[in-house]
Amino acid sequence: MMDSAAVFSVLSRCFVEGEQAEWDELTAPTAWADFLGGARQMLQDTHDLAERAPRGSRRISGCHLRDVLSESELKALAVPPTFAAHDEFARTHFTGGLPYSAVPVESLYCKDDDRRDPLEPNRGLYLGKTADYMRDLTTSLGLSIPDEFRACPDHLSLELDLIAVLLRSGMAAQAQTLVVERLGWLTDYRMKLIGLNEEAANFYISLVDMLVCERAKFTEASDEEDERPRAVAKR
Amino acid sequence: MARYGMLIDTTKCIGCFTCRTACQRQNGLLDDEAFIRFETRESGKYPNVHVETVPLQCMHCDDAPCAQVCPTGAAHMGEDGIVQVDQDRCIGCLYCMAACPYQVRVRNSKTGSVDKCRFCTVSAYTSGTKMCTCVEACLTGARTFGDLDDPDSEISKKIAETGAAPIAPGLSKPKIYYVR
Amino acid sequence: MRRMNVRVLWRSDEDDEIFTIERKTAMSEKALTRRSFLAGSAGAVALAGAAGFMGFGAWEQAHADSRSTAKTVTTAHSLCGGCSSKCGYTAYVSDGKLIKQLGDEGHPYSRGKLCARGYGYANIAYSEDRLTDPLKRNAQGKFEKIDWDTAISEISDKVKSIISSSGAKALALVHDPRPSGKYYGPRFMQALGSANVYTHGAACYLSRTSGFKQVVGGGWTSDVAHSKMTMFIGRSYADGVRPSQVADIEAAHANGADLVIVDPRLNSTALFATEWVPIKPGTDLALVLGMSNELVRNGRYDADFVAANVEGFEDWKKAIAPYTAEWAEDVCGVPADKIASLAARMAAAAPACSIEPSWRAAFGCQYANSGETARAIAVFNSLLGVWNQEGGALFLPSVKAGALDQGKFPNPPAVSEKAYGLSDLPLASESSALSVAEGARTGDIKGVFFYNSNMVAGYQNPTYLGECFDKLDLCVVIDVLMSETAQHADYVLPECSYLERFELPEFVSASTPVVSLRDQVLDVIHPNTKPVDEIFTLLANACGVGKYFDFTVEELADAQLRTVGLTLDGLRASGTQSFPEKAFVYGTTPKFGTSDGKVHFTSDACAKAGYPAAPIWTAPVADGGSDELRLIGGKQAIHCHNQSVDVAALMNITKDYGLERVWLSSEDAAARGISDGDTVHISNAQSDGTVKVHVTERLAPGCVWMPSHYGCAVPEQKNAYKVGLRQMDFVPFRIEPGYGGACTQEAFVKVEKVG
Amino acid sequence: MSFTPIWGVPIALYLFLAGLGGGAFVTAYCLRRTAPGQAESTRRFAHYAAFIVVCIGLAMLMLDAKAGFFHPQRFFLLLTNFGSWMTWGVVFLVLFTLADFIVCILDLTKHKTPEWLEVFGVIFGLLVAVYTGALLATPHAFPLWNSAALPILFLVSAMSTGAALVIGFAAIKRPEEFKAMEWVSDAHYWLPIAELVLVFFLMWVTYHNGEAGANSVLVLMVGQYALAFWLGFIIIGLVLPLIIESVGRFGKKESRGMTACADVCVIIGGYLLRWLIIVAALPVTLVVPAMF
Repeated sequence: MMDSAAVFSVLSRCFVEGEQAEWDELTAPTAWADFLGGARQMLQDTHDLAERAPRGSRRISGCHLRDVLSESELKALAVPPTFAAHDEFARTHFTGGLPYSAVPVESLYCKDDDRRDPLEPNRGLYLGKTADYMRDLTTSLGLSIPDEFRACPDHLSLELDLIAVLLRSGMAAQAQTLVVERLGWLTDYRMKLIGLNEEAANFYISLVDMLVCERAKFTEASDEEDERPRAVAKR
Repeated sequence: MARYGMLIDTTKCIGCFTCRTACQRQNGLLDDEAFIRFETRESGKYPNVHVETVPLQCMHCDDAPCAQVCPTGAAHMGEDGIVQVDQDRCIGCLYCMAACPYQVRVRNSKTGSVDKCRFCTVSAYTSGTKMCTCVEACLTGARTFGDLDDPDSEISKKIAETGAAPIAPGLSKPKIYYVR
Repeated sequence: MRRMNVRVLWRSDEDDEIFTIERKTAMSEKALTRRSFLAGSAGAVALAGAAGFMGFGAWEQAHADSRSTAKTVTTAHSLCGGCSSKCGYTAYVSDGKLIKQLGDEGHPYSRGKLCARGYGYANIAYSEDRLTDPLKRNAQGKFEKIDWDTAISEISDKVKSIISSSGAKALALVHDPRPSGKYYGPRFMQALGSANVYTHGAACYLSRTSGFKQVVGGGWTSDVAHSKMTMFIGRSYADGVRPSQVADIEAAHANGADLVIVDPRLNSTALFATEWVPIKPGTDLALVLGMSNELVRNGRYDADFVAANVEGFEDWKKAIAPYTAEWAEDVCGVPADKIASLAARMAAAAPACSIEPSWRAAFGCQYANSGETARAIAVFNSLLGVWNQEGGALFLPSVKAGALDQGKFPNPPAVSEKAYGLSDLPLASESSALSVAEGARTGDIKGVFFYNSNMVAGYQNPTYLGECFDKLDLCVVIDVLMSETAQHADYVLPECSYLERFELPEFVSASTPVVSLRDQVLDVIHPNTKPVDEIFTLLANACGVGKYFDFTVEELADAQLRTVGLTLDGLRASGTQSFPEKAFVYGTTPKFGTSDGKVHFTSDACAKAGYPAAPIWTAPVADGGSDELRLIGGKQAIHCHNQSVDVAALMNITKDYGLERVWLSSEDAAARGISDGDTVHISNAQSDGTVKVHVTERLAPGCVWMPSHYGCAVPEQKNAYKVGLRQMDFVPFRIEPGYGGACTQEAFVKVEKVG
Repeated sequence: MSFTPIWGVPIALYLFLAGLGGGAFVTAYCLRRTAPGQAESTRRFAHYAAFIVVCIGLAMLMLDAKAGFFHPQRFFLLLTNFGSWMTWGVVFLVLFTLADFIVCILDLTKHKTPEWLEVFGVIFGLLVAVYTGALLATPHAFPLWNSAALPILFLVSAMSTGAALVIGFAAIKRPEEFKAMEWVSDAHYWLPIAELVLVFFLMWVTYHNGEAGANSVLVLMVGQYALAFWLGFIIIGLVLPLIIESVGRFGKKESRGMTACADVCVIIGGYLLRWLIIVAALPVTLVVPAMF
């Protein structure tokens, strides 16, 4: 059974064009079943992402895959696309400039940020504030943005990858902060994927729904007690 | 204490919108956020037609109607006679937009707060650093900026020379004078 | 299955010895899930890094504070990409974002100012709609991303197969010249052995320049600032904005110059004009003939100049005898006494006067008589002996880079034949891109490269052009955004925006000629986009002609500059360098660019091409029904054709002020029961559409004016899609005989109120 | 160049509901005076309705003030500039809602509300109703708003809609108490007439108050909003209730159903009045904006 970090790593591989070997390895029947198991377990996990349940952690309503995803999405999730199908989808939708482009980059979708930064170009433009944030955050953590993501440090794959890295480095509370703060735009992106009205998109929509559901678990929690994640980290 | 104002010579305004985009670049504004609006007036009958384009922006009125009605004190008369809007106090009730006789305040589509021309060119005027403000970017030099209290300033002399007057009488005490 | 778990014992900093115990498991896929984009195979953050974490709120606060303190601001001299003027300016960049732009004083076109497009268009760099990867049209006709190597190799294979099957003459390049593009594109074609290089001229200036070439050898620049009188036929300095021209006309107005606008529409330059002469569209030739007739009849022309420099004066004089002011009045609608007065005032102001050469407006490519109109205008100016006189019409000097060392920069062998289709256009000063469309339709042309050119949308009728290019074996488009032309392409290669590329030095003709530089302002944003020099170098290498491209663009630039006594670093520092020794001097009678250095009032070439030897009346071809209006177009100061319409900062101005509305004269509107702000239906055999209308006194009856930027049919350009109508949709395909112009205003439309 | 109104439905609803709440509370007090002890449940309903309605209005205001919506703490800054009607409006609203809340609690716990508390509530109810008009009347950029008639018109409309709400409730739910409400019904009969006069007066004055004023009136009477103005506001909002009331009063049979229906029309008319005044107003600008 995969733990949360691995689940996020697998998810981060699904929103970018990859190599055949790697994709086949990911979607091999055993590995994929392992991933689904890990994902289901993560979603139902009623504790914070932090491995060690902090004292007196409240019951958070876990959500089950069944009540989150529609029938067609569940079916799409069960059988991951072949590499050819994924490659085709990535090469038509994860590239910019086309009517059916659906580039998963937060700057293009981030909705209202509450304060206007005088120098920040407007929504719908690359390298928005969230891109600057991800760039500064990765460098301050001693990590580096690969060159092919130069235009989009806030690409969904990088955000998910960073969450996985933080989980693996025992920084679960920070990972949770990222899930809450950096995945808010996925509802907007989900509408974009649905707008493609393509059968192949269901797989990616179901992955996005999984993330939205995971985030929803923490947003209700974190709304009540704003200080919680930082409290854990300070320990 | 200076009292800054501006003179706009509409006989030189060709309606090319350069001031609007230069202001957006200089102040990092949103694409749909324009601190300058334009009114075009056609008069006369074909073929004797007279065309006039009038740029309008915050007049930084001495008796700022916007500051009078702003409940949170966000819109207030700052130093040197420049009306400012404190973005951290504004709740976006838009009352100042209703009060402004010249309709030159805009609501920021992202934050919901209201903003307007900030006479940002004052720092170019005082410090001499070149900026792409409406005054400096205008292709025909239709704008003159300066201290109205200083009789020797270029703007004071020009106002005296041309008899420039506010765009419409009796609405408020604006600090932008028009030559038409 | 053992759960792989990472246990962290987090101790206080003093004794932080235990960090990570990680259970190694045999399963390779576990290793895969450990590998990360960010942290490489380690898959984790080093302990030291852990403290660096900061939530978005905290970062924003820290970021905002750091933003207010003086951030590192870099500056670079570059050339604006807003239109083809390429004004020199200085860009101020902080944290990868353009925060300020100031025109360079030394540049002859900007003179310290930029226009609205200069500031607004710069946002294209971050646009969501930009192409980010090379694209190939797949079997289902949809575009999909491919990597550069595959794209270049597949394109070069097609090129080689076309060359082997039908020769290099079956290849063509259409480009809108930019500093690097106008070197690398043509050089690539010449290296392949093809002479088929075309610019956007056919839809811009071709008829005008060709007409001038027949009479005085080429175009000129009117010395408006020092003129006593200048006549603008269709050209509007306040709509097709170039900062230096706006400054000149303002200076002329201040000096009390007599500035006359001849235009069916009272354009934005009305502000500086002393008089508006509304005219029936397509009949400017008649006005010029009427005025010329007045000059000759009253003997008010510079007889000495004519005697010394003009060939064929007598034949011309006989030929224009019947074209009196009265005749002209019936044709162009300008009263005879007005024509007489204009001629008299011009004569009185001579030689400090001229008819402005215009650019696209009125006779660049608009009508079937544009070439002849250009000839008549050149003749009129010659009559008044204004050439190189102060306030008259100047042939300004320019400087060219010298020959380069053939070892390092070997020139490909010259190609003997002429560009495809040029032989059918004997009077054209350069090849007409419309020949490419004909060639594609007939199959003579099999492969076309488009660089920085949206031919399908703007050069002539989009539907017709689209059908022609669908027949091509290979269609490659190199651009920053998807465009109507790219929709017909097999391959789309993404170029980085003008802010992200270094381009070759641009030699600019002016009273004191200069050379200016487009230096790189921003780092390349999308890693998979390349500047034009790299693209054509890749293509050349793949097509086996790499030896003509074995240098970097900086090396080439430096070499070019050294031939004129400058260096790249020197020009980078100053942005613009002038050549005072080559400055223009008034009064020197120019050596005309005609075959014999003389001014030709009559032209054998024109006679051979079926036109009258002397430029007398030739009517426009299109004719409309009783209730139809001629469709004329024009520019607006905030757009550059259809290049800038997807930039939100500029398109919002259009939406705020309804600039996409068509103009209708109050007389025509009343006749159709249309009032200001109504929605009207515009239709003819080619196309139809609805748009809002602006009823105005600023337009002569008998025509409807449509701004020529709108009607974008490319869904990718979200801001521009479906805003307004496109003039070219209504124009039937036609090539101006002999000259090659696109006849963009030979169309009539019906205008009806909707609902 | 057409003009897009500054405010929209949320603020129109806010002004209408604030007035409605004030009016209902005042009607409740009038019942206390004119029909002591005979309409207690109607009075209770009026208090609860007033509270709910004003709260909805406040929610609308908070929703529309987007920058405040993002930073709720900024709403406390509203009490900074006492030169602004909006600051006073907040004061009146807070005090009125407080008073109404206490009265509701007393009603719920079956206590007798002291008269001074109700009078306190009535005063601030009236002030809330007048403030909504004064808020618009202060800025002189919009001739349609900038007239003395507006605050009074909004006050009358508030009382009329408030009374209509209470009477309508009684007519349907409390027939026996409805009979005891003679005075209030009579007063309610004259309010729409007063409104008609005031509207006519406002239109007349604004029409002669500069181009923008004339255009605002024309936009209302013959332009874009003509249908909403004549059919919605004048006929349904004012004339129809008058006819029904007159038939009921001077005719033979007094049917409660008809009265309730008239009251609903008055309420609709009240909302349309606020909405029309907000969206139809055109600013004083240089160039006459396109009229239709």
